[in-house]
Amino acid sequence: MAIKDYIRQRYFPQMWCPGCGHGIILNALLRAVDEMGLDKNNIVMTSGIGCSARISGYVDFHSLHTLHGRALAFATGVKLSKPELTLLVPMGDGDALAIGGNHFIHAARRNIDMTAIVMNNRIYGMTGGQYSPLSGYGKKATTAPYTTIDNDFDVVNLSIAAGASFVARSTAYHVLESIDILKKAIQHKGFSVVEILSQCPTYYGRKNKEGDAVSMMEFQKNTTAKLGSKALEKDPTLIPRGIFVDVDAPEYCQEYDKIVERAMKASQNNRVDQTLTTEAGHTCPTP
Amino acid sequence: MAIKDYIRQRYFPQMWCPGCGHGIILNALLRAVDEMGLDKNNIVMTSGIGCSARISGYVDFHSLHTLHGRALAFATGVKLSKPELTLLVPMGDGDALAIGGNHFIHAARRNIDMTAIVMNNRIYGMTGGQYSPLSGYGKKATTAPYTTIDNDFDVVNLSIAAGASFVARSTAYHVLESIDILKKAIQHKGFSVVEILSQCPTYYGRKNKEGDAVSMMEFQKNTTAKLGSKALEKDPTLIPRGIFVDVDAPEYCQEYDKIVERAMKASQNNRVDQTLTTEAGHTCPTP
Amino acid sequence: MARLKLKEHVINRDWCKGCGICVHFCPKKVLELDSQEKVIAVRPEDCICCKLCELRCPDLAIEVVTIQTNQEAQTDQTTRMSEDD
Amino acid sequence: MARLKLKEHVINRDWCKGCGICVHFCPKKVLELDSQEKVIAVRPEDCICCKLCELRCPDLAIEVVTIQTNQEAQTDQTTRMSEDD
Amino acid sequence: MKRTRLIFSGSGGQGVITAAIILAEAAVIHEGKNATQTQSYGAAARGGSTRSDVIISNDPIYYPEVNQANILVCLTQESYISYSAMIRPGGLVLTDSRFVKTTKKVDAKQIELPMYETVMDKIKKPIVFNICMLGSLLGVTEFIKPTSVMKVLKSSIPKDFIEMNQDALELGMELGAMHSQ
Amino acid sequence: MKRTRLIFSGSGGQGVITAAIILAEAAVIHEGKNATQTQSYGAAARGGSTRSDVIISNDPIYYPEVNQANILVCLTQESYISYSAMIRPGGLVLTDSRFVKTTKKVDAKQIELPMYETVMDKIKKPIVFNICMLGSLLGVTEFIKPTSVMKVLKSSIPKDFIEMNQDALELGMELGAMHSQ
Amino acid sequence: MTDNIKFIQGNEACVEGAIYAGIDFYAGYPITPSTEVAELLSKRLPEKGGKFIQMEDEIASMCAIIGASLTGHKVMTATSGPGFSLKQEALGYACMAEIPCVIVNVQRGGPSTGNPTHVSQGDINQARWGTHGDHAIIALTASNHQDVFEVTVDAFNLAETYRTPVILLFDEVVGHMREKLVIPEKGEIPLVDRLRTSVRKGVDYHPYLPREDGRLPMSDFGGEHRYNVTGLFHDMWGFPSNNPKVVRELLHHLVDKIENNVHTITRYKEHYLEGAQYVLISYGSSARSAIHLAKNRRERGEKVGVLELQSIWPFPEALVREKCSGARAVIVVEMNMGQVMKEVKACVDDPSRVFLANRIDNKLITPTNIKTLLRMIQGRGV
Amino acid sequence: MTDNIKFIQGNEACVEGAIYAGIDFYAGYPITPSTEVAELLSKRLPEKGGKFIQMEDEIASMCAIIGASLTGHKVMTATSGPGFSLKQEALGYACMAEIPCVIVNVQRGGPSTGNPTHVSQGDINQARWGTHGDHAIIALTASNHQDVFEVTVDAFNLAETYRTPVILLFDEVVGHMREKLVIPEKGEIPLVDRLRTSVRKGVDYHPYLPREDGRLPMSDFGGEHRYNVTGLFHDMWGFPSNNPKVVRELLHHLVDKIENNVHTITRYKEHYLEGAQYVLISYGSSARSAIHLAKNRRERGEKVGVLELQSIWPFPEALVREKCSGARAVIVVEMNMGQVMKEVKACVDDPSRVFLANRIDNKLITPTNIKTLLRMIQGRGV
Ligand SMILES: Cc1ncc(C[n+]2csc(CCOP(=O)(O)OP(=O)(O)O)c2C)c(N)n1
Ligand SMILES: Cc1ncc(C[n+]2csc(CCOP(=O)(O)OP(=O)(O)O)c2C)c(N)n1
Ligand code: SF4
Ligand code: SF4
Ligand code: SF4
Ligand code: SF4
Repeated sequence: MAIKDYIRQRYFPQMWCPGCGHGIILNALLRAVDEMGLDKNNIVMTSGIGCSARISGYVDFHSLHTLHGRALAFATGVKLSKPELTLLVPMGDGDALAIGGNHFIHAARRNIDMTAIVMNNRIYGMTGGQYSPLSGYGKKATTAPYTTIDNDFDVVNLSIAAGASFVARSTAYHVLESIDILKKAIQHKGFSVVEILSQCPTYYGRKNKEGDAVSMMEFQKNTTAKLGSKALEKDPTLIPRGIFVDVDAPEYCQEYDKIVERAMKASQNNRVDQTLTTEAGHTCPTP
Repeated sequence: MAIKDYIRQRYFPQMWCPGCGHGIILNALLRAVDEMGLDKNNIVMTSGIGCSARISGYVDFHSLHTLHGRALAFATGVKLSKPELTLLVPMGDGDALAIGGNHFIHAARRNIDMTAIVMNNRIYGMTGGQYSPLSGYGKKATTAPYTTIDNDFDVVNLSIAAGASFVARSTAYHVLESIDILKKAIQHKGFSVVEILSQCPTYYGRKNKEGDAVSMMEFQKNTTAKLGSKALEKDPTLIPRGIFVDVDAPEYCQEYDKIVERAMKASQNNRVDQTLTTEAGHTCPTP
Repeated sequence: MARLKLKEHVINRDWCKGCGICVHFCPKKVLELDSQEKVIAVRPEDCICCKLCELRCPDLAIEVVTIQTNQEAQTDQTTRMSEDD
Repeated sequence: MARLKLKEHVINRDWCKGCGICVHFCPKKVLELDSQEKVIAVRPEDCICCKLCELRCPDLAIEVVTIQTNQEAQTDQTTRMSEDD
Repeated sequence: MKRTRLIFSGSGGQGVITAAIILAEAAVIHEGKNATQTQSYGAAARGGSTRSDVIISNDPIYYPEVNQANILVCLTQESYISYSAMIRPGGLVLTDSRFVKTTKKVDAKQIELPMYETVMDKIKKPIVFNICMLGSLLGVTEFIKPTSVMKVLKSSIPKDFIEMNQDALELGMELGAMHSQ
Repeated sequence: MKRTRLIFSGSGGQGVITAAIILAEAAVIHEGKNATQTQSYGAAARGGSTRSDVIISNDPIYYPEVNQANILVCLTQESYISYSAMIRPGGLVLTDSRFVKTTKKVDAKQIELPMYETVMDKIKKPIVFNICMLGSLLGVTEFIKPTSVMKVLKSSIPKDFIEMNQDALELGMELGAMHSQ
Repeated sequence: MTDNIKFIQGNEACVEGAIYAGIDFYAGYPITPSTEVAELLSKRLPEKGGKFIQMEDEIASMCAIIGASLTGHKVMTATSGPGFSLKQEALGYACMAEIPCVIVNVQRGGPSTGNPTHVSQGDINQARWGTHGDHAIIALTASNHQDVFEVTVDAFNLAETYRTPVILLFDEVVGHMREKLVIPEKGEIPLVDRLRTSVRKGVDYHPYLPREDGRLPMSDFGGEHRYNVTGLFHDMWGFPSNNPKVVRELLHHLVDKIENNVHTITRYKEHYLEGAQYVLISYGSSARSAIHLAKNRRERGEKVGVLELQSIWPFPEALVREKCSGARAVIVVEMNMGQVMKEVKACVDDPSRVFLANRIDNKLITPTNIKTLLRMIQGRGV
Repeated sequence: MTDNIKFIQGNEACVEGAIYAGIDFYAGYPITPSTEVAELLSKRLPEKGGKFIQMEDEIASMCAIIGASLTGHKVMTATSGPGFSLKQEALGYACMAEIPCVIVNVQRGGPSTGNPTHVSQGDINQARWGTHGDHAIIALTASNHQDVFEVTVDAFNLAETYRTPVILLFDEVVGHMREKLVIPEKGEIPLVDRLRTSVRKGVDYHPYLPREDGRLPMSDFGGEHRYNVTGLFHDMWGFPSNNPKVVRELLHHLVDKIENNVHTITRYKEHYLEGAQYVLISYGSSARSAIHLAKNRRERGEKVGVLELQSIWPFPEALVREKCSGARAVIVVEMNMGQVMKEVKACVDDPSRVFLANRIDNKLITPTNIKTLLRMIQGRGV
């Protein structure tokens, strides 16, 4: 299919600022879906609130534009109730890891099969340039006039520690790599995290003197390096790109299917209801 | 001072079930504070909701018994507004890492100077034995009649990935080790996490056939091993104990002091207010 | 390098926001912004059909229409390398 | 091993809940639960003053009162080892 | 049958709440009566007295708590002290002679039975103390058929334990019957 | 002075909102008047027309939006189309001749000035286009003193840019004055 | 003895009602005194192929059931005060996006952590106004287990009928008390199934364009129609809009679909109400005490009756006005500071004759408590 | 030209008020249309040694200010609808534990994500009832920047006086509009400082034992008195209790300390009210339109006046009753479905003469909108 067949054309041109990296991520994601030949009726895209989150309005999948930070919680309900669906969950960095951090680590822990895409522009774009948990130390933002003192999360490390079974990073500049990684992430059975560095020229770029979209993309190119590359070996301050983790691990919905099987068997074998709850020796109030 | 001088005696006997490990953690913590000779007026203990959280009622410090999962958020307000205070933040595993998971990783990320103590009994004690994000796979709980399918977080790995600068683990059985670790954690300037495996004989023990408090403590003894020990080397399925991370890293309140310094200087040098906000090129709605 | 043959650059002027990304990163400097800050292909003959402009356009405003050959896979290969330099 | 001398085991019977932790883990089997499920020191003469009962009591119900010597540090050392076996 | 209001009281591990539920369930499911059962939750249940109220009636029951009991069961001294004032004049107070020392002040028929000792003696499992207590109660005044209680037990506990419970119930009935002679 | 209601309109990057604020601030801080300034936020501001309403008056101002403007400034064709109906009969419409082609349908004094071109010609920085526009406006009808505007600029922008802004303002005033002759 | 008679807790009766109504999906986070709902469903749902998930918190639980509803399932969550507060943002989302779902709040003592194991009815107004912005809501309650069962079935039915979240406002006494429940035969209580669109593949489906009868047919996620769901004001395709007309019409729709159907939604019971000079208005466990007293007074020849409300929101104004019109006095019996009383005052002809018999110490109000006030009103002293 | 005259947004005026009142600590999470409050304070607070922190979400922000208040600081947070919903649980905690703090809600279109950049006044009832359980609350509002400044100072003062959270209910128009603010001289508006206990070291301090005058002196965390703070019902030492008497008395205290002081807390303005036959009741930005219209009508000789409410909760019933007593009709002007109107109806003598002039399309209501309704009421048609 042509790329146009995956979008809701009448909502174009999209609302992102000129040069916003989020559009490139949309572009890459559509290519990945196209190249995989997925059925649009089987895809649900769930997003939160943010510039990034508006992505769900542009794709011609089932789309659920939810609440700030909660995309993965909604997605968990969609997926567990209908595991045959493919869940794509793009999120801004604030959405995913500020207000949404808990849902993020818990979705990873459960290893529920969906693809979380962190559209990381290191800033709150939609509300006008406040710092995010991915801004990093020493950055300027509208709520950090004297520069930030917050450390940033390393999305990759955090995802791995939380239990994600597929973890990767790319950038808007590296669009072919992004497409490739996204395809693998979507294919992966389990919780996949793909962090894609994105540019917000309007706020992050302006505040931090990184210039326009083009120079921010040059920056993405120059400050990152592929995992295992010589460049990375030579200069470990570069941000590594590539697939960090890709392991087979029991997936939540499949595990739940086993529970259903067990429960059905148990209830057939034993028609007696457990109506009696014996009191526990527990002696404390129970807030 | 005697240990009795650190508690509010009139609220004893405490409300925990016979043999509950939380009492041992209270005991260890009081010893640590005593041995360090800390001034009670300088200590604030903030806790959430749970059996574990009731610990704050028993200590003769400033005590703030807050909301389920939010202890670290309250503590952040206490600490940042009065950095000279010592913050102790004991939490149940559900409190710390289910509902409270986001505050946990963000406090770690900021590296704000407080001591988070995860009283990990792998269950929701106070509400009567539901599984927690630390129960682990294949366990029984009142909400897991067919056993759990959720993976557990590794508190140590998660804390490290999130940015904690001191991370350790011990058990209620290993009380001397716990005292020792707690002292180091409290001394540490930055965010310290101490996970202490605790026993809930009433729910976890009963549901999972781990028996009474004594046998659960035997279990703690037999399934864990000191970092770097031969036992661990021989049997890597043992849960490692000890101090995993202890690094110097910029502490949040100290960093904020620098912001204050800079801001004061800036405002003296430049009395002109920034009254004009120029409009941004930003073109999107701002939910 | 690439063996694809260009048919045309289809540009959606309503969608193009003139960010210049395609222009800057085109390896062959095929593209430019016109006076209305919309992209145009000024040197189509130089185009190697790497499609990076199409893939990097945040606004899905540019499509490189080619005449298919059976060597597309290799093209991808090539361009992937060119990303990383 | 330990050089501390025992004065007495002070037991707060109102606080003791009879969980048996101190009894079980006492290296010298000094303690027992009585018919009311409260702890008592039945063999105080065997006590080596390691204080593990005091430290492990969840109810702060037992205190091992000792006559100080200058070798306490070493005691800690010893007991710490005994935790790990 | 008139409305019967019962208070079961004791301490945490004694199983008084379970007993209360079993009795009420027997009345509802096997005798077509109405019943309500409530209990104290949380801190009140701690250490001291656990309490469960049961009302059994042929008519609908609205207010489900018991302020004046026809029957009061106390398995600890503390609960006896707390609740003995709540017995209706002329009502029945059943206590276990090991745990409770009764006083003369109560204007009701007081029956002290060595239920705990008998259970430990004959069955050796404290876990069925509560069932023995139920048996005793029904031995004294059979307002619910013991077979109804047994039916509830059969439908709700693992097979292996049924016999032990049956024994305990009968043991209690004997104790109660003996006394009511 | 009577109440003056202004609508400034244009597209995102042209600085019309900033201009509106500067003018209103000058009135309030340096001329002791009252003023309100509002603007469109969010999606409405996108692509098409940015709009900012300013009311200046000696009396208190309550309702802060402008439904019928005494003065309308349009810096894009789109905004001219959107807002030209909102001008009061007899009011003043100021447009930039590069961006706006006016029509005859508007019952107001329409002034088209080559502000953008002049700025690009003389100062070569599009960033002060909006200040030139303010200058033009005050050149046409000096309801606020240009010096008041300059005071605002001096107190709020970096030193290095003040001269450029002053030039732009004066450039505009000349343009405006020329026209109002 | 039949299998369909049970002696269970109110929380379990709620589960039975949910199962009867066809629940497929539950997401929750434990909290006293609602936890039994989750515990029982964790066992029962997988037995019938449904899904139970314990989420990381109440917010996630609320979000998860909304997601699951969109795939075409009947969904529920249960909580209590603190958790109910946390759910408010997502509850508003369900209102705005018109997602059928059922939220159980077993009320305990509040505010804040309050008194977890004891009873109150303090969340009545929160159910109505807890989320930001104007909206309308349906909230039901019950005083006994048979009714708990039935209103639970109703809740699922109303959620589907009106494409809206429905709140079940129980309380600790009803939730924890055990009594009889007779489970109706299949078919005895009609069930409302998801109304699915009949628009065929390829034809433009409008998820937010109400039909003639006001209902909005849905299309399951994963089906033929791919549409957008958002918490922003939106047009008939579900796409964001801040066009004033779209905004106004959507808000009117959200409110009117419920407020205009108050008659259909209203659920209540009368006890001894005929010719009653004193009308007690109550709901939930406090209604048990009110009925107890009314029965007792009637036996003594006093004309006391009870209007038991089973739907609190939308407030049944017309019903209350009518039933109170002949009364000398109206006494609202509740366990809060007079939340329903205020509504009653607002709709009766003479608010000065409305009294409050309440209890706020987290103990179940007794018939005697009510009697005391009744005697005072009657001028008979205590 | 003086330094103390500013031309700024309402959100900035709020910040100026907070600074004047002595704010030391702010924790927040950005959200339109309140973000400017945070942005400005991130600059201003450290300049005077105060602390600003951007937390991970609104819940954490609310918790953090409570923590900071306990160390003796004046604290504030700001948000809008969705964030206000999220803060509800912790807001209830602040009520229960009696922690002085100020919460700003700059209202936008709701429910749910609604219409972030546009105006509404839909959170009035949520401010009162958003958290679970009975309680009382103080909520203030303002229609112009001088008043925004003053009510902000008031909010801090009331928070300290009553040891309670105080809500500032602004709206998008007031928050974003720019107009003049004259900052009063130091001392011009009296400030209420934290009332600290005079109980000396070693003497038993009761953090929850009200003094004769109803106030509860505090002791800073880090000071001599180590006490307990909890969201459970608690005794005078702050220790958990579910003793019915303790529960009842605490709840009464929490409600009475505010409801009984409604006269002291009430803040309002009159515009052309003398002899008004038509009384417009309004608040926030809609009051600007109401006043505009009243002025305009008075100029034409019509007796139209405005009662502008600046305190919404506790609702000033007596004031409203009094000011409306002589009116032919009362028109509540607001941008919601009639939330304040319902309160007005409940307290005036003749509710049937109360009308609603509202607008719910997230546009500022215009004087013409109000005039249209006024003409209808006057029987003059549109
Ligand atoms: C509960 C809640 N809090 C805050 C907001 C305001 N808000 C909207 S988007 C956003 C952050 C946007 O940043 P990010 O998620 O990084 O996405 P971006 O816009 O940069 O793509 C915030 C704080 C909201 N809508 N809801
Ligand atoms: C917002 C909220 N949700 C749920 C609860 C109910 N609750 C109280 S404690 C608790 C969990 C207790 O488990 P944990 O934190 O592991 O501590 P433990 O009791 O095991 O020590 C829960 C779910 C609550 N009080 N508040
Ligand atoms: S503000 Fe930033 S993130 Fe948002 S659309 Fe513009 S460039 Fe993209
Ligand atoms: S329930 Fe478990 S955690 Fe709670 S006090 Fe008892 S043993 Fe401890
Ligand atoms: S990248 Fe796209 S939007 Fe940008 S200039 Fe090129 S075609 Fe236009
Ligand atoms: S396809 Fe490649 S060479 Fe051709 S215009 Fe695009 S970027 Fe340039």
